[in-house]
Amino acid sequence: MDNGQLLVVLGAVLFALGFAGLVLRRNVLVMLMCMELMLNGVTLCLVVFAQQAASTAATVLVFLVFVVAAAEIAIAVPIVLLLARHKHTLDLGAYTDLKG
Amino acid sequence: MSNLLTLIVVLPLAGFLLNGLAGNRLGKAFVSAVGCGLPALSFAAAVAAFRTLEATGEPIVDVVFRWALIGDSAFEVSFYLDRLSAVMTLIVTGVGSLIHVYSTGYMKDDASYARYFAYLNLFLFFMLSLVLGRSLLVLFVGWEGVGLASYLLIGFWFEDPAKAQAGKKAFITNRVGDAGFLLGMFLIYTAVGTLEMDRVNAAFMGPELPAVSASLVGILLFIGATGKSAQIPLHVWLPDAMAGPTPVSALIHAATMVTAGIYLVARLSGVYLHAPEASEVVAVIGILTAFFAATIAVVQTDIKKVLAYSTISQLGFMFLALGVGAYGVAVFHLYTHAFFKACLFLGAGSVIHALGGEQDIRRMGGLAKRIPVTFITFAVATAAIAGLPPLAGFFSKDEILWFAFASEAGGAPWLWALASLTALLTAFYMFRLLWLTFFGQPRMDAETAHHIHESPWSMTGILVVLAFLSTVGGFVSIPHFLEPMLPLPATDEHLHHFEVPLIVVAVLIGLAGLAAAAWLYGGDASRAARLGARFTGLHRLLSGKYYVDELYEAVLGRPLWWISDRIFLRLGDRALIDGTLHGLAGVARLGAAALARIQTGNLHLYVWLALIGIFALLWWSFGHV
Amino acid sequence: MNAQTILTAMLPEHLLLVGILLLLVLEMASRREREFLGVTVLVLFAAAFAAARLAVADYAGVPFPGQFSVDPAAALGKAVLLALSIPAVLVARGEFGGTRFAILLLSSLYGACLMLSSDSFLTLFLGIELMSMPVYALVLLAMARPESLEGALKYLILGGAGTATLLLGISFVFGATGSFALPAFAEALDSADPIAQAGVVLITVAFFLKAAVVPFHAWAPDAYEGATVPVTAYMATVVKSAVLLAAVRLFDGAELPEGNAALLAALPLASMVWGNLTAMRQAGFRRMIAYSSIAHAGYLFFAFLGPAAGRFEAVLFYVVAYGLMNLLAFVSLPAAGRDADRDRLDNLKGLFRRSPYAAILIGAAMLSLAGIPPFPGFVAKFLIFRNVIEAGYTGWAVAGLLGSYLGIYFYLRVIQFMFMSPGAEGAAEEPPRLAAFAASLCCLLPVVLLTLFPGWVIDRL
Amino acid sequence: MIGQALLWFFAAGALAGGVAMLVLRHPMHVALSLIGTMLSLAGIYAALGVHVVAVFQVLIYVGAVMVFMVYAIMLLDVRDTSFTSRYSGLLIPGVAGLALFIGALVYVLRREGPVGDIAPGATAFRVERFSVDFLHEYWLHFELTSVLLLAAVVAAIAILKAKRRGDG
Amino acid sequence: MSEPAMLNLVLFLPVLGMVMLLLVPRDAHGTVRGLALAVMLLQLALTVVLYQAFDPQVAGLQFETRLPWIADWGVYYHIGLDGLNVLLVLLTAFLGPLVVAGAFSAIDKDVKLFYAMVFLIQFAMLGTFVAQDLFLFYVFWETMLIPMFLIIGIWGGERRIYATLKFVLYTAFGSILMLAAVIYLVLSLQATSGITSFAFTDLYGSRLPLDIQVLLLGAFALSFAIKVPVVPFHTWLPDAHVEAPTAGSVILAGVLLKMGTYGFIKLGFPLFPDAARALTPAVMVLAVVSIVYGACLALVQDDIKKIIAYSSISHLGYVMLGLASFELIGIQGAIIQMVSHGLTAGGLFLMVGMIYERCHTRDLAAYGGLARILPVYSVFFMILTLAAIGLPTTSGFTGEFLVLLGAFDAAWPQYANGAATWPLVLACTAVLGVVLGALYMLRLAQKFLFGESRAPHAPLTDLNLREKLILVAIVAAVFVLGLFPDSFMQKTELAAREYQQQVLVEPESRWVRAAPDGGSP
Repeated sequence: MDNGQLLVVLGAVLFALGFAGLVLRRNVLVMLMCMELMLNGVTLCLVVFAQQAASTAATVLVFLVFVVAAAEIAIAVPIVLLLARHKHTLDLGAYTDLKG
Repeated sequence: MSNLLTLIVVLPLAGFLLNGLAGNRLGKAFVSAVGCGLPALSFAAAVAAFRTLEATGEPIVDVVFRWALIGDSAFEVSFYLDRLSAVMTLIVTGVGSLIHVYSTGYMKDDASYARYFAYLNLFLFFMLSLVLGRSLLVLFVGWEGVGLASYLLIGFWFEDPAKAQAGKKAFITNRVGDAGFLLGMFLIYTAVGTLEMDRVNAAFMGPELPAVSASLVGILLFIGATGKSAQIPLHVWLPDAMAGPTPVSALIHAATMVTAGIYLVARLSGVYLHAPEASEVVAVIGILTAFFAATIAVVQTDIKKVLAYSTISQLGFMFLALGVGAYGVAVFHLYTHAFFKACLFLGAGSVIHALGGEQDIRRMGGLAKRIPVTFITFAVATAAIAGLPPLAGFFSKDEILWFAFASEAGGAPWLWALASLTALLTAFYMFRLLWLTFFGQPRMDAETAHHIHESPWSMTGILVVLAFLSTVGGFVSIPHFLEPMLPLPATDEHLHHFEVPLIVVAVLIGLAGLAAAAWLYGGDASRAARLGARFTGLHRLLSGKYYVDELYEAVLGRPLWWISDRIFLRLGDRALIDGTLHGLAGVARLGAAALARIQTGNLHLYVWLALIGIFALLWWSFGHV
Repeated sequence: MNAQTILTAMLPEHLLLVGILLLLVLEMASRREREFLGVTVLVLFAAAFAAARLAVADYAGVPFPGQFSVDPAAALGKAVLLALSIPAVLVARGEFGGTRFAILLLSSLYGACLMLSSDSFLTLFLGIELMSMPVYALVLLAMARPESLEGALKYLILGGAGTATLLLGISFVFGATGSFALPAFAEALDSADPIAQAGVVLITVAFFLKAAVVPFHAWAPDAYEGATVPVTAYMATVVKSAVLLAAVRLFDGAELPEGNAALLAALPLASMVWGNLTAMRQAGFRRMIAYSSIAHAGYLFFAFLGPAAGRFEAVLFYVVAYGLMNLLAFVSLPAAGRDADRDRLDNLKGLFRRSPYAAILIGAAMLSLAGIPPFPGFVAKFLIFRNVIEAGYTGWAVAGLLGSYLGIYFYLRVIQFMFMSPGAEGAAEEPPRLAAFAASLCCLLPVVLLTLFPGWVIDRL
Repeated sequence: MIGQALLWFFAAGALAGGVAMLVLRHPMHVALSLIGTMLSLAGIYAALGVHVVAVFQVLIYVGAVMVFMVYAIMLLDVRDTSFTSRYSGLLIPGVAGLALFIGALVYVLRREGPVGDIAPGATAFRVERFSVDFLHEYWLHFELTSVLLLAAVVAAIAILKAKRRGDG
Repeated sequence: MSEPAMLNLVLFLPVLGMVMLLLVPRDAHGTVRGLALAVMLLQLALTVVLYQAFDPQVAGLQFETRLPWIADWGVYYHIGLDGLNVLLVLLTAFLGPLVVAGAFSAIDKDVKLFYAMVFLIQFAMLGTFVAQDLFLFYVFWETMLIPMFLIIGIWGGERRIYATLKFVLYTAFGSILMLAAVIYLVLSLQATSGITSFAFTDLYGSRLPLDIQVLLLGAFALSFAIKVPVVPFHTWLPDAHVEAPTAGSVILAGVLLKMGTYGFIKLGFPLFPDAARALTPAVMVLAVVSIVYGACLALVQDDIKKIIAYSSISHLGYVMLGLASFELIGIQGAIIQMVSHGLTAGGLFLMVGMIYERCHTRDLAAYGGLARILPVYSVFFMILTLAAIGLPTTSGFTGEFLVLLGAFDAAWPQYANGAATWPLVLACTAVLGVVLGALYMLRLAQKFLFGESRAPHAPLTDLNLREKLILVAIVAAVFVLGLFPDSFMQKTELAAREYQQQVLVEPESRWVRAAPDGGSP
């Protein structure tokens, strides 16, 4: 298994880990970080492919991903703050008022 | 005038409409005028039509309108008068008018006077369209119509559930017969392509027969006849039909309607001539009915019930005649029977009237001197039905016996023997009736006895007329008159020397019956009681009418109800069909609950679902690359 | 790429941008939160008109080759989206940050428009993000209820996961085909390369997730319930429509290979059943609509089974009919003291006695959503299933129709509440607000048009 | 060779960080391990010679995002159930799902894909080219990102204002 | 006014009525009722004129209108009168005023909405009858559900919600499958002959392979059979009838049920002749089963409305039998029977409604001897009962007689030449159904009119003028149809024969014989 594939697999695995983190971890902040992890995995894949195709576009996309990630956090964290103030906990398991 | 026949039919209808719509407002005088006048008019018209018929000798056809034209098959409403229908028409209108008049007296005090006459006229209308109808369709219209009229009149006093019940029973039983009738009609239509009876006869008489078994047609139609004419197995309704006013019993359930079956068979003689099996069935059913009805009549205690069973029995005689091919004779007996049976019923009515509604002959007796006119007329009619010469019944019954014995179209000694035995029974129970009613000690309570009075002239007059007719009626040889269209069957040459002895036997039979009744019921009728005690089982069986009603109830009524209620309603509709539907709905509801339970509000689960979803899709897509 | 093209081709987007800036100024300048309405509606009208104008003029321009292009279809789609958002704005109350609400709405619409004319995954990705990110915030604008927060969070996290999935898919497709142009997707759809296939699957999943298809739907009910009526309306109609139209552009021209058909049939079918069943036992209007929208996402994705030529027509017509009817229902909802009460189905009981016309409008909307003639919903459904059968997937079509049958009950249930139940006690008789009336009007007129002359409309798609 | 070794090293580090994120209890530790992952990724990028990305990675992620996160964590470091029991109720299904998912992805990628070998340090392109292209071909996206960020800012403001109303 | 325009006017008059109702204030009940009645009467008048103008000698459509509606798909707004629908249109228009007038006193809640809904359903029903385009037909067909749903659901009895939902869900299920079949059919026409059209005339005589035809006919037939209703798809009917307000029952029994049979004769069988011939045994069996089953169930009911409801099942069984006999007489009889049942059942439901307004119960046990208390009422009731039994001189007889004759006529030859015995058996069973009919109807009359007089609410007032007029109209129609059916049947003759040809003779159609491997598009 050569480097390219190795790294792509690594990226995919990181993505999967992040995804799983959303399922496994209770703490909302941790979940947010897991989302970041997913994005990182994706960027790794992108970069590798970009290297291999030697195209700028991929790199641009990576750049966009960074921006988007930043924006998402910028929105997400305040929400979490508010939630924490209302519920006095970061445990996602507590946020189950909407159901059925 | 061309549409004389239409006039005959329509006049009573007009009476029905007038009385039905305006009767209550216009008062009894008007009602009686209309109710009796119009039938009388149509009798006159009938006579006129008869005259023209005799003059021209050609059947009169009167096309009224086309009921339906489908493809190339036309259904017309048209009337047809030949000698046969002429005889019937005269009987119906004549006797009908008489009974109308009688009713004015009998029903004088009834609240629903107008309704009564309306129904009666309605009956006449349907009966006439039955008799005069050219096509089976019109005949069927009348056929069901008289059924309706009889239904309404039997249940005339409908507050009494029993009476209404009797009406319903009559209607339903007739319906059963009608089903057979319909099938026969359809069969004729498919085979011959027309329903007009003269054409049908012609087709069957014609060179090549229609491609259908005449016997099947015959039997199917005969099923209808058994319904209308109260033959085994559909005879059960007629005794109950006595619930109606007595004149109705006289008109509908003795003189006219019940003879519709005989008319039907005679009218379609063309078919039956080629249907030996059917004819045999008719004969056998006829004689059996005659016999069993007579046996039942022997033990009845209700004056009208006795007469009812005797009617059934007499109708049986007529069918016997039809069965052995003596159509004219059957009509002959029909004709005489119309007179004396009407007379008997009306007489009975007069008795009941005199006794203030009492019908049980065990509480009568000794009325001979109190109501002489009724007595005499009743006696005459009794003698007539018993077949004592020279009264009307003698001639017709004698001819029936002769043909039952000698006809080459199915006559047989055993038929004669059984018929004679029945004749004996007839004579016996009729005289028994006469004795118990008019002779011996009065058995009614003093109160009733005190009020006994002879009926008004409007009733007695009619009785006299009918008595007279049943005396002389026999001298009009209907068979000979009908010979041209209803030829009598050939008789076996070798048997001709039996003719005279048979007549003698017949007379003796009549007298024997008289003697037996006189001997048994003379004095205090103690002998009869002893006899009854000797044969209790038999007695119970007879007075139980062979338990046919109970049998039907057990075999048909209850199972039908049970199946409808348990199988169809509870099992089929509720359990199976609706059950399934509700089950499906329940499943949906459960599914909804289950799915909604997945929506726990826990984000972890949501993400997990997504994770699994992605994996599943990926995995699936590998399968399809 | 001369300025001329850029100006004309992107006119709707530019107008939206102008609107955003105006509102920013407003936000800074004034304290009162009411003026936003006029400006927003004006901008939306302008943008919608511009888009429609482009569509009618059969304008086609390529301001940014390989990234962004405008063709009549795209313009028409934009026009529809912008027009659909107008009623949603009209019923928006000032009770939550009016101006900010408007800005977010406009920027979300900006993203939607971007999706519709994107030529490369880059643009598409940005469009999707730009469309959904403001909605996360919009959901919790009604902070009167803490549930809104929860809904927003759920939406955000699942949406984020969706974005990541989309990106992974994009990167796989890129890896397989070496290009970010949208046609690469169609290419990957046919290629036997597992990576390409995986990319296709992942991208599809992302679209499923944004359109709330089972099993990626779970965010929808909570988010819809958490949001306020106008926002729910916006999500249920505009966002979903934008995603579907973008999907059409994504699949553009690509006939589904036999194998992949089930990919787009199985899960949509599942979501029809799932959504319709679950909707039966909802007590809240928004939540019920959420489930119904899940089911409708199913119908919409069925359109992709059909021949490529008919997809756009089918989806667009469906989106119009469905969106209009949803909005009609939302704008006719009786007002109530608290936004939460307004949501309760019990609040609809005996509505006919209180305000008959609202009841009749909602009833019509329900019947149309149920796909019962003569309402446009039926024609839309007919069109979709016709295409499916035409493509030879009769079995799927029958299954789908049966799935849609499951839905009839709960729509009728709403009507039953409004017409056949005794009125809810203490339900206030209040005069309809002008804006709401205007909103219902600008839903009603097109609905009538669609009902009476569907043919006329279809000709123009 | 050195590069190869570095590549392996960083890859291992990234993976370790990723795994650590799922197992560590304290959010702060999670954050640190995430930072570790990011840095090692940046290392990989650098090793691959995509310095631009490496720089962005360090600046935007580690420099901005993670700092923000760490702030948040420190701001509301509530020791609650999510701290005492770190895993959700879906531990087993989650892990199973993870395994399956990874399995599927690896199954995809282990096939002879289009991904050719790439030597560490291979110079795909340098900053100049990137910037040139970015500003020539992709300035649309440049603009769009600005709109995006604007929207994000407004959203954040809106949320905070909404909070005020929610409290009041 | 040109006649096509007139047909359109008749069709859209109810819509006009609805619009006018909008202008009337909500609680001006008198005005609303007057307006409704006026519109209905006007419609009846126009329809009679149309009927007179309908030329029995002309085969095919008359007063035809054909305008593009959804041109892309070949959908047209295409309406017209032909022999099959002309009588039913007349019937619908005839019952309209009676329904409206009958509801004057019964409906006092949401009067405006009620009459609007009556108008709407009138519109939908007429539309279904006159539509000549499959799409249009389907639209009208489904539109009928909505007003009926509301009529039963708003003004019905205690279990109205259950009943109305049952009704709608039952019917909708059939229609869903029919929709699939419609699409498939049209597309296969497109595939085999390149024509995209929903016109009946184009779609008639499909030549798809038999198995596909059977499936498609099955889908259509299910939907129709539910409407008819044919056993075992009938359980919605009793509930719907019992819970519906009088007007609802009258519309339901009078016209709505005819939709099913009309669907069979106008669409089901002619569209798929091969399948029709193949499935005839099944259809006849179901028909006879319905006759007997319905009769038996009517026999054991104690709710007057239920008795009449089940009797409807039985009577429509005769219609199905006639249609499936493919004998001219049987077909004609079936058409007459449809109208006749509309009159008798409608009339009986009206009468039940009248007594219900007075006594507020439909329990048979609560009544007796009404003939003494309400003589006039009883006379009318008796007449309608007898008409339902099919007594000669009433419309019921005309229908039943011809149907049975037709069935027998079709069956006998097969039996005679030894081809098949079952048709004869079925025909005979159907004839026996006549007896059952008498059984349950007379039981009803028995308990209801005769016996010692008792009623929940003494003293009762007999019929008032309005009610008398309504009933006189119905009874008159019953007798006219019973005594002089000829003119009516002349109008339908050609169409009936055409239908017969379509099914029995290899059709002249636009269809290219599809490939044996299946005409799947």
